[in-house]
Amino acid sequence: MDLTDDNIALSEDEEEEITAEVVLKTLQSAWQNERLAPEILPHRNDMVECMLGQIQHMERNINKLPKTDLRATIHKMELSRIKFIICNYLKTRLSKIEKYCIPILNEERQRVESGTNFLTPMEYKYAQEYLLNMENHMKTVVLDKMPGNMQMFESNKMAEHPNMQSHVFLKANETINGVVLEDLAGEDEEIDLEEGSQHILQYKPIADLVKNGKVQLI
Amino acid sequence: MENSGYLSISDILVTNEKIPCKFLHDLPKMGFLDPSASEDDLKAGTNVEIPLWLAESLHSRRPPLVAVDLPKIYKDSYREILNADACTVDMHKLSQYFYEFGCYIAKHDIKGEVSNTLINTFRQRFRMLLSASVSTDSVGAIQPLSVSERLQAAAAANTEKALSEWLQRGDSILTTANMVANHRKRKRAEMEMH
Amino acid sequence: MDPYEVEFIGENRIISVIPNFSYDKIYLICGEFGPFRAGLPINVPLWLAMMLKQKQKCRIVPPDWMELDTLENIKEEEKRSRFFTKMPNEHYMVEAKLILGAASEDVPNAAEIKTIIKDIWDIRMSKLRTSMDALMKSGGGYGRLDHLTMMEINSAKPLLPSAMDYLLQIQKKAQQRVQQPSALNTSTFSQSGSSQNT
Amino acid sequence: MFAEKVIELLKEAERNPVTIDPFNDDKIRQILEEMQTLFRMNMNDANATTENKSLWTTVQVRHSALERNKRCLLAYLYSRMAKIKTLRWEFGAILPADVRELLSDDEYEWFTKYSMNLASYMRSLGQDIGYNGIDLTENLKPPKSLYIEVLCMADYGKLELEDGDVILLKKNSRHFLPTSECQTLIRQGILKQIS
Repeated sequence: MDLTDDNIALSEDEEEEITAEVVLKTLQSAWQNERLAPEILPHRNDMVECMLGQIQHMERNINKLPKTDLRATIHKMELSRIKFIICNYLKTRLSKIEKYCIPILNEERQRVESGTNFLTPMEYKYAQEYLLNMENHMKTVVLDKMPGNMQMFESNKMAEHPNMQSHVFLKANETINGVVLEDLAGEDEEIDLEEGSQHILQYKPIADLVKNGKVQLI
Repeated sequence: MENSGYLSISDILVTNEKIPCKFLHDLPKMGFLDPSASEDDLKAGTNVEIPLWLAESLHSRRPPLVAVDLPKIYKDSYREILNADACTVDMHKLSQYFYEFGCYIAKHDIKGEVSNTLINTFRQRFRMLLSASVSTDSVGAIQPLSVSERLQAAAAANTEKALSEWLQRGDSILTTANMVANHRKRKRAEMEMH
Repeated sequence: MDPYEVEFIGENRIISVIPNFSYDKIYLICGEFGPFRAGLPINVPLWLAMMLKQKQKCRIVPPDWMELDTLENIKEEEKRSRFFTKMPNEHYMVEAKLILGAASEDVPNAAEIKTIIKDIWDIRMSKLRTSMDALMKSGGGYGRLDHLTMMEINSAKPLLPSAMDYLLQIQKKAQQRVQQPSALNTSTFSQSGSSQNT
Repeated sequence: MFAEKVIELLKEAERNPVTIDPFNDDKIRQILEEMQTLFRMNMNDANATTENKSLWTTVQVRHSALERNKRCLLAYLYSRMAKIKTLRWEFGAILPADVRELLSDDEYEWFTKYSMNLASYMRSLGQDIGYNGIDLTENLKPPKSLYIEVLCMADYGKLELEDGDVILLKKNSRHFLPTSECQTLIRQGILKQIS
């Protein structure tokens, strides 16, 4: 019995169809990167929704099987593995959105205009609401009770930024030449990342390589 | 130090450390800043230790209101000890915020010697963090660490513990959430006291 | 990451089992497996193998490398080399722990194999600590770590990356003034006791 | 010295990183009063600077102290907000009475708003394809088995399982339950997994 929709069209204007297996792999790597990158990465809501659809479809079919059927247990186990990835992925994003909400919202406003948003519309809404609640709370409890010239909620000062210079481990998915490592003494060093090689280095010079899938954080 | 942001409590505590300053101008009604003086006004030329945040703010005025001196732990004699063998130094006694405080201080040290000492000290003492992570017994055997060193060693020890548990045990079991468990514990303790 | 999360990732590896039941192909999201024929080996993800084993539905076929001579060689090589040698696979420790934990009866010489894998692990972990110290001493800005497995890399977190971050921050903050001789009136700073060190 | 009370407040908050202490209303009020006093002194002295120029520096010093107090108070609130968020993720939307009373009324209101924002985000997940949302406080650990054995730590009452079965959770009773349906109770300390 085939419980999966084998081929899924990701979006209508996209001719190319990809298999559930590929979607799962993509999602898993997005999850891993999100967990290990200091900044918030562009969302992969397409992958999440696609997997949720698969889960739903599969759950309906499992219910048709006898409860103790071995296949039903196997499918359930796989689904709970996928649910773990999805929950952990979304939760990781939420905690970054909360922590860095001020700079994320500032940057996201511009990205929304150019259609290159990193957050899903619901995440964006969540971030705005979160910041608003934080501001109101601080105002009510202390700021409003301070002398007049101290009452401002200074979001520039309050902003916490991800440390883009934090060091991360990565594996190169393909060979990349000429990654420039910044050196404080001013002698920048250039290194090549050969396919399959592993490194520890600053996130900043490889941030784009994470986003376009050329390296995997490990 | 990773988080020296506006809302960081650890940065607030670092900037609360005292630093020797010499006042360059009279400050009316600020006599209380010098505990040894009894006058209302603080006179130019007074030497007094004040918190770093205040010193930074006074020093950034145009013209500066204070001249900042290096705290003694960043001076010659201490630097020599640290540069010789940083691992023998008791950071708990020397300064809880040796590196973080030092970074603020170093900004003012034009020769860059403080900065070199901080870097060398951290590099040398990294092996203490390494060994502190391997076994909890060795934490007692090494010289006391600064706050940030302690946090790093504790995080490394957690990794080590999780890993050895993983190696020894079968499946991970689900457990009570951390804050829930701690609040229960505290509640029990409170009930026993009443 | 938690070691169990690394294990979770490692559980996607494919290994071979011999089922004691027969079934048609099963179409999972991560791929199709089967048909299952009692007594015939078949490839499945590690998590599925563990599940079948738990339900006593299969025997595990030990991976090629889980064998004494091979492991002896790996161990010798690891001892001899200054660098990390390439392990049989990226999740060797996860495979070893799960298979030897749940199905040691399926692995010939399981006890010896357990010991020798643990030896290899210990050699590599102590090498890792030495390299971490060396990396910090030599500069602490960049390191190459080929052939380290994910579980091993995970064991260096957060200490190594956070120490490197820390060092960079000290360098950046503490050298601020040095790099850009200041517009400030530095003469207001007493340089009493300036040292001979350079 | 300026801004000393507020440091005591922050040290107090740092002492217990894994639990939350009662909101220190009293000390907050004292610090706000200190700020008002500094501000009043500054107003007076600012008016007198025409006669005495050096008073201007005194005003600036007090201004720094005001800024410092402000920063510290906000940091105190912020560190508590982080803990209150954890309460939401670990206890759920309803706090036990003894934990609830550690929060000030304003903080409880913030907790409620945080909780509602989170709930509406979680409800929205998968809505386009017919889901009723996803509870992100579940599935916290990589799954190992579909069923686990648990020991009940408190008299909880009835629990209805997805398949319609109803079980009675009594203190010290043991059960074999689907992992997905008892994770939350384990997190809340009502059930304990027996390995």
